Amino acid sequence: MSLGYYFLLPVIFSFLTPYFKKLGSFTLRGSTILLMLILFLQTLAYTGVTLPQISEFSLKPPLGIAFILDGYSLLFLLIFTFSALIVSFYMVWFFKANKGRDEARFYVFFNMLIAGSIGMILSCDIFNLYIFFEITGICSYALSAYNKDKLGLESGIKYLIIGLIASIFIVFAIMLIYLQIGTVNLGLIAQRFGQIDPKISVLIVLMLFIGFGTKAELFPMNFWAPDIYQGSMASVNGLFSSVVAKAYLFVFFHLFYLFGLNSKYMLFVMVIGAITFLVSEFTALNQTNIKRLFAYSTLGQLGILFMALSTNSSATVSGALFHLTSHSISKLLIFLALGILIHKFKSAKIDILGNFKSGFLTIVLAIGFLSILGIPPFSGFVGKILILKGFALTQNYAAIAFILLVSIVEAVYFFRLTAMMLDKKRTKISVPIGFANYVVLSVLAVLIVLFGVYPSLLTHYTDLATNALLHPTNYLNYALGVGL
Amino acid sequence: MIGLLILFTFLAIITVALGAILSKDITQSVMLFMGVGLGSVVLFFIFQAPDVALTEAVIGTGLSTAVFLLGIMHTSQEEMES
Amino acid sequence: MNLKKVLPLKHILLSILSSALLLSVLGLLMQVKTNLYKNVGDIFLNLNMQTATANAVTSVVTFFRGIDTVGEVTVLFLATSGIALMLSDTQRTCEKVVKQESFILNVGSRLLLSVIVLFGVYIIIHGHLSPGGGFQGGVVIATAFLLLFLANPNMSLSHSILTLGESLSGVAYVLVALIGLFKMNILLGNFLPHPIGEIGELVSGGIIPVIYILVGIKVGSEMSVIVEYFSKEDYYKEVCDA
Amino acid sequence: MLEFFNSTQTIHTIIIIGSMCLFFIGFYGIATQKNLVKVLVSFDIMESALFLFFIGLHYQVGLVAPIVDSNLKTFTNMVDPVPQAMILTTIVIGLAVLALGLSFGIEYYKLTGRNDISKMNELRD
Repeated sequence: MSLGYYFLLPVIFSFLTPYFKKLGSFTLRGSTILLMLILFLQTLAYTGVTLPQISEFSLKPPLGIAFILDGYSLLFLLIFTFSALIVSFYMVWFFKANKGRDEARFYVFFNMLIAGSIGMILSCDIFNLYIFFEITGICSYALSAYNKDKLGLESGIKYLIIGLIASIFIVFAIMLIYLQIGTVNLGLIAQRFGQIDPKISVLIVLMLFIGFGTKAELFPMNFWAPDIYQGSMASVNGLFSSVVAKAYLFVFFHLFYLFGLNSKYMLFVMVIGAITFLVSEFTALNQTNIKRLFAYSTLGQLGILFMALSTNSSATVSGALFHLTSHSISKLLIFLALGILIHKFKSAKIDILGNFKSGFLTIVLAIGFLSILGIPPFSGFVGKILILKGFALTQNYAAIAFILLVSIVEAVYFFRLTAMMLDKKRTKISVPIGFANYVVLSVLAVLIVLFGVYPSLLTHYTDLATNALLHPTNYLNYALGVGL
Repeated sequence: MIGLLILFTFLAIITVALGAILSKDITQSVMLFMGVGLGSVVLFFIFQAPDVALTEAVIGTGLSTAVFLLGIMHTSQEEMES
Repeated sequence: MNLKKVLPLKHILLSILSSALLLSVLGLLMQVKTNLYKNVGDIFLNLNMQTATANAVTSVVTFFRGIDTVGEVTVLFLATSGIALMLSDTQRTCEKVVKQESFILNVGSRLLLSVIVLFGVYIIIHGHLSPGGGFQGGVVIATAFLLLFLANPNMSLSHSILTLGESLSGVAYVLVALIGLFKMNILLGNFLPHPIGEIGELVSGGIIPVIYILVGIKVGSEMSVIVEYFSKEDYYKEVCDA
Repeated sequence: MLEFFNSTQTIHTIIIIGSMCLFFIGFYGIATQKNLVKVLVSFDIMESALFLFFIGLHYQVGLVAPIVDSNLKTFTNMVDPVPQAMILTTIVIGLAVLALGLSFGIEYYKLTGRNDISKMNELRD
């Protein structure tokens, strides 16, 4: 199959959505699940073939645009299509529980959010990447305003303005790149980036940093993220945290290593990541809204990822990619489980964690919390240990001490939440969980435990990804049309 | 000649843009913004980009302004003083 | 009238900041050296004879960078969906009230409608020969409907036809891309015959005019929907308030 | 004097200075304006400035538009078509985002009677 289907199939589905809607909500939900299943199975099929894979549009690169799949994008593709499949099952319960919502339009935005994120990680042309950036952006604005209440609209407007600022800087950077080296192909830019006048190159890097850093929720530009998370639905938060933020992070580091910025700007990104981690975890301590709390927690984890991914050492980067996968699964689990609670209690205050009675949800949420915190049998532990091991190999003990110290802060609120759930003295209300949700949440929880016990299941892919990220020779050959 | 024409068009655009930003009346600011678009159309035409000029005239100036005006019809017409 | 009220301190500081940034960016940009490499656009100009379109910009938009345009059409589609999600209110209970309409405006706008739509169609189908194309022509068609709404507030468009046009043209566009994959083994391949001798004629350029016509239908129907939502919004509000 | 104004060098200098002034006027607008519509207007001004910058720097005296007609039979001595195609795409995307933002603003105004972005602070702990 051609890689182009990752974008074209969701586009066809979205264009036909008005007719699926006429056939009834069963067709609508079923077709979305089918689409996501096709995409996931296609990705699984790609795990068995030799990488990189390429599919061209109109012309062969470097003149034309192509989608290239290498080890690095394969890992993200697995995460994205899996998360999308899970969320599409979850939404069946959601729309049964919330009647009278505009289901068709939600599915349009959902499909295109996934397609846009996948397009961003596959495209080998920076202007084409910008188009996918805008597609993902528009879908996220619309999804965060989907509730059409005060909070939702406010978050939609804020997200839109932030997105406009980011896109203007990216367009400026693309224009400067084209003016300097006359191309927008990533391979050619990577080859010629060193020859740009250093002053202009600093300007370009700054613009790209502001553009993608804003969207990837890096420290000075991430003030907006908790607001957006608070205003939108829990399932959408899960998507933002495990798909959209990760897609921007992918692009950030893809360009970072491709353009050879790692030697010059490594320390800078590391310090920014550390500050992100520190500030977010301390702010998370005194949050009373549960969505905000996990938004800050997401920012903190992204901070660790930024610290570890910028190091240029394969052990640390591999650990970081493991941690990223584990974080995606855990955050998806937490947000989907919280969605059930928020639907039941009609409130997002932190107290709802203490007031529900359901053994299943308690276990599942506890697994999610402890995995993010990094407690042994779960996958988050392996991720953190691998990162720390990588830092130890490069003798960066300051980073290890820093991560461990800030993790104590993290532990404070995660243990508080777990204790609140297990507190027998609070009044407990039983919460109904749909059948689909039992399946969805148990699959996620089982995966967390599985990757915690058998990390080798995942390390194969993270090693592939690390190799592709740090040594992009193969990718460059394909993007330049040499290896064809 | 071309250089002078470009210079004066730019001066006009900048003046109009400043007016659009500083004006207190939103309708006025949208109309002045249309002036920025029209100036851009002239410049695109001079820069030998008729496709962009047509697009800017129809989409960037025409429909944008129409959408803005229809939009502000039912939001507040003036900036609220805080 | 004191100065502080007209120009608060914050604004002065921000204007100083903007000017400082302006000067520093200008300082950097004035040193822009000419490009050392051949622009990819110059290579496209040389290649352009092969696509047999008179307008090089059109062949770049629809063919050389064709997937960009698929994405662009998708962005418009998503924005339309978002606007429809926001502004179509199913819970509105108030009755439609027939508004006073002016006979002269009504007849005049209907007369103009055909002319403007014809002009839009001209722009669309001559997209590969002269400036213009699907996006511009589509928007011109939408402005014709805007005129109709302004002249006659009771006017409403048939949403089923618009949805049909939008969906079918979008799907057809993607199918054109996929047929290229099956026939030419490359997505968006130009599978229709496009002899170079035909350059400048109306039927030339293979799939390029086909794509621009599909884009024109799609953009025209989407923009009409956007215009209708924005102008009807006001109408509903007035009616509901009364 | 007229020679001076007709050189590509001078024209490019004018374009850089003019479009960057326009860009930072828009920037100032975003930083100071509170009304949503005016913020969107400022964004559009910034975008227009970038378009002028990009198209303008690819123009050189003596080049013609990349369209052949009865007098012009080959694609030589023409301006670069790729920036024009890119700008065309960006203009359409700009309109899409702008219309979406306005529809959010209208809906928010219907709910609260405000469209002042500095007063949008319901989202807090």
